[in-house]
Amino acid sequence: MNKKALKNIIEGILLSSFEPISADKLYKVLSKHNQTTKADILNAIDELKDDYSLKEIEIINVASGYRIQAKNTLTDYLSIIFSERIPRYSRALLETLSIITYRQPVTRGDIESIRGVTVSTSIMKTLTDRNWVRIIGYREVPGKPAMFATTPEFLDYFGLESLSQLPELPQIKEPKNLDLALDETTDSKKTTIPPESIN
Amino acid sequence: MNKKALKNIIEGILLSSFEPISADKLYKVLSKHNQTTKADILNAIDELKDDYSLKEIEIINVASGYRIQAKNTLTDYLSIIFSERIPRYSRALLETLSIITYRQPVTRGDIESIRGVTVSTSIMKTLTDRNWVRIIGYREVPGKPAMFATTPEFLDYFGLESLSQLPELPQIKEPKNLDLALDETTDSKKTTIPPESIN
Amino acid sequence: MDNGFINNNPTQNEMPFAIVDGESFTELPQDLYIPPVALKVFLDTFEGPLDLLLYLIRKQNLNILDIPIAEITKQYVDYINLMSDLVLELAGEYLLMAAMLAEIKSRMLLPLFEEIEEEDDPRAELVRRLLEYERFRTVSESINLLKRVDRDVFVSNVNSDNLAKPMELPDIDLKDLVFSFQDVLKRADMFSTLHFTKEPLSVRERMGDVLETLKNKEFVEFSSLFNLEEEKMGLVVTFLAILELMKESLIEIVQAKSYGTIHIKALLSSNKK
Repeated sequence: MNKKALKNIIEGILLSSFEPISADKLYKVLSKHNQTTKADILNAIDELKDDYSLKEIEIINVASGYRIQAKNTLTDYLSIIFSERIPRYSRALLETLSIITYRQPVTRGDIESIRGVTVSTSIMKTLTDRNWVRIIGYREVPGKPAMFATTPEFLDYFGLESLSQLPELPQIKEPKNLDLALDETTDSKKTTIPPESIN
Repeated sequence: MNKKALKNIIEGILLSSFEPISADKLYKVLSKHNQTTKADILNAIDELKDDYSLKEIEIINVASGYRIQAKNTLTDYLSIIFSERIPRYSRALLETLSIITYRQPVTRGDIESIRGVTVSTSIMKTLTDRNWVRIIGYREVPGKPAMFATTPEFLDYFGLESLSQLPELPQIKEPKNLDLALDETTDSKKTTIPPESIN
Repeated sequence: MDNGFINNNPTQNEMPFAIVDGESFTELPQDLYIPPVALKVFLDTFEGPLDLLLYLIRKQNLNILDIPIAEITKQYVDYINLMSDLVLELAGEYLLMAAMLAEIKSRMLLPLFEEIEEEDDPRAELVRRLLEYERFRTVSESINLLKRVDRDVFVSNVNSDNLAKPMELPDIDLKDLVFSFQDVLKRADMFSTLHFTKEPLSVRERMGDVLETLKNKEFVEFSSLFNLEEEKMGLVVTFLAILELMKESLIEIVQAKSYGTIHIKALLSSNKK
């Protein structure tokens, strides 16, 4: 098998694999269909390394084999791309936040009795860490549970001036109507819909 | 930004991204840090395509953008190396997916009436989890059933740019012809079906 | 593609439906006898009554537009009976189809008066459904043969874990937030018809109470945890709280002998140093 062809095949294999691949494995796979030696393979990898010196990718040697990785110079670009597919928040988190938003101030117990399930501590931590939710006092009942409410940052995040600009709920049965209601909130701020649930 | 540098960066980005990237997105990401135009980007992609003509990788265009993949000639090697990640899908799933594809938007009820059996929840979950299918609205009938449609990711998965590239749905005989055929059957029934067989 | 089944490997010959005692069954035997073990697998092979009917029709090279309904009904029903005899769980759809076939058969037995000839052939609806289903079944086979990622196509997968990418936080859409609350309200409505939301006593709260009672005590009698002055609902809440504590391994329930007194012990206090 000619050198160039071997190099191209090895490149194709390494580029397709997220995990490192060892020279032994490459040899095992390649020798099935081609006349080649381990030395040929190592040579090809060295040549590839040279080829990549001017590129934005590099071949590195880790314990379990070779892998091709992005060079540091790509960090800025890739971080933009990767940030766009960050994991989304769970349904439980959204529901918890929505209850706090529409029924504030609420205690954890309130949220639990509305959702019918326990509110996980990590959800409350995420919400307070993001500064969307804060403790605004303690209810005067046994146990003095903390009461949660949304923050001004939360309103900023959604570009709202006040909670009264949130869509009124009973109106919204259809996604269509929701779009309409949201348009009203964001476009024409004069149409303030006082949600009866917020007071 | 010089041509060669731009080409190398685009190559690095396309190689490192798990999802296809559109020219618009590349422009958005690149123009943040560099002086470049969309035409430059398209040029660079064309040049990369040329560079790859002798290699074992290629740039292809799918629904959500460009991606770099191994050429068919490597499939033998790669399917050995990655044998554990080859997905298998049941007939039920493929039939359901086909109905959604060619009849979108459809409700579960539509799918069930064509297949003659209940659509299992696990199939719908697999299809939505894989992001091949999504709810695009609710039909205005009692029960407001969700309507499903395919996503660009579905096309990406099959390496297609648009739905029109899918195999054509086999033509059914025109209802007129069907009537005709049935009429013929009725006419010749005495001869084709011996009376004793109907009992 | 003569029998319409998709094989995972397109180059492979017809896959056996079942292998019993080393013998593989690739088609329905003429006398319809299949060992029970194989029959179960056989049933799983079909995607429903339309699929089974199409199989029976295609297998005998019958014209779908001219189904000898009596013959097909007989075969279908024989098959269904066989499966019921073996007490295999039959999906309702199969029985519904048997009923539909019987109805078509009976309508075709009616003498052919002029008026009736004007009517649609009783088989028309069945034929229409079979043809429609077959279109999708066929196209799904074509889709299965398309080159797809990780089976036929391998996408570049260059690692960039080495790069220090800033951790970005997920975004929320206001729409999602509103929808979430609607879901919550919808669920709450469902509960309220069952009179759950009216209940002021929370299981969680009661769990705390129970733990409080158990604190610094070795064993507490199960029955003493209930306040008999409470309404029935209160007793249920206490009971649920005990079960929940048990589930979370916060307490231990001990009964020395059958019908003997049940004792409860907090697991936390015993671990305290």
